[in-house]
Amino acid sequence: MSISLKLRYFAALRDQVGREEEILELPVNTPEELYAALQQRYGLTLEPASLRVAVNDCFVPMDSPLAQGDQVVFIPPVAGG
Amino acid sequence: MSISLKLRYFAALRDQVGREEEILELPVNTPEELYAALQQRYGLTLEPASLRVAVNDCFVPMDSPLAQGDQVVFIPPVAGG
Amino acid sequence: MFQLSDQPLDITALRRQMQHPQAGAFASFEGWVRNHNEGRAVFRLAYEAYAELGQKEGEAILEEARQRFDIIDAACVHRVGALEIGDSAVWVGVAAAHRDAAFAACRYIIDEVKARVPIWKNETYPEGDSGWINAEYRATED
Amino acid sequence: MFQLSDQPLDITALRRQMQHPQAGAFASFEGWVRNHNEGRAVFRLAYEAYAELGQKEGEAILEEARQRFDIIDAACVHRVGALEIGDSAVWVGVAAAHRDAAFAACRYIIDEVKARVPIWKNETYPEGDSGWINAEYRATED
Repeated sequence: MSISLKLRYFAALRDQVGREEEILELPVNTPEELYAALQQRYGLTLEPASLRVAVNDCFVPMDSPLAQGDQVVFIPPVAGG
Repeated sequence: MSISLKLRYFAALRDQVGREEEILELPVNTPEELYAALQQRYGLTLEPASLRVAVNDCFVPMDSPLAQGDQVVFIPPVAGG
Repeated sequence: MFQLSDQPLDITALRRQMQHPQAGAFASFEGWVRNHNEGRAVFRLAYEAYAELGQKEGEAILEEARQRFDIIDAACVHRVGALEIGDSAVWVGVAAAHRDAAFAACRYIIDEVKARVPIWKNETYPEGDSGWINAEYRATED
Repeated sequence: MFQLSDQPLDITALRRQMQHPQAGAFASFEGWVRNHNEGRAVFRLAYEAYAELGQKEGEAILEEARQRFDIIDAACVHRVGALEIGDSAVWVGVAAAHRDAAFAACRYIIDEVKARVPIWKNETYPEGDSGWINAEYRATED
């Protein structure tokens, strides 16, 4: 069953996707499955192991459940400071 | 044999001696002997083991030789910062 | 106080906010934009942040520092947007009664901010190319 | 640059002198005059220095820091004379390419200055008495 998700993209991911955000309907249950779908769709080069994920502005595990309407952000390796 | 020494006093030592500097003729060969003489003269309460000594503005060991005209400063425990 | 700022940091004002009469020690750290990185000259630099999560994560780090160390106050401000060479990219300030806690908390905060706050650095080089600085490089960075 | 100063420290100007385009990390430390020490309220505080030796010893400490740590610049200024609550008694600043060296050198300098530079602190209490602060107390100090 597909759910509607709001995706926001930052840094290298935004460059590769070519947009800052979008709403997608996808048959995925977890961020892990979602990222695999995005990799296929956009040819993303970042390995899933190098990413963290935030759902509704909170860090969550990559295998946590996704719900209809969630906002999902994959976090490339950070480099502040 | 007595030598002439210029003494400068700081902090607790200056308070106990009651002056900032003086020239003394004393029959002493080392800062160690000099401090013992000053302790007797002024009733100084700081233990020699708690002091360092500078001769002519350089730290030296307490048993180094003193020469005619040397400037000697006994350094109470410091407390900067 | 954690803040993401798109304006140059006013270090004098930030420091003044940390002054408390019971504070005897103040440690601070700044990350400055260098004219080179990883052996390449850097022409321009910009930071991008995931602001909502960055704010929460920055506040969490400051709260952790207050729990772990005996400090009086701690703050951190990180720039976002375009920076010039010599600009402060990040400022951390910690006031404490004693210097052990001030140094330890200051170090904790900058380490955690660099590791956890979702901020990304993009460098442009004189040759015209640019890139997102990867955290894999961070072991040798400032 | 090591300096003994009988004027309030201009932290903004001191910091500015440490800015070098190759410096990516800046660590600084300040000792602030507190309103209490060892459980007693402090009314007034003065530092006395053996200036000739203090200058030499301070410069030696900065040179040691430059030898031991991979830093670009280091400086320290210590106040002498009467200070007010909240004044900076001492400032240490270190600029380096990376933060490890900046923190380590900053800590080294303040520790050595406190242990070795011939400066003495005299506190006056609201009760009217005063005393030279003994280094034996320093284990618990800032």
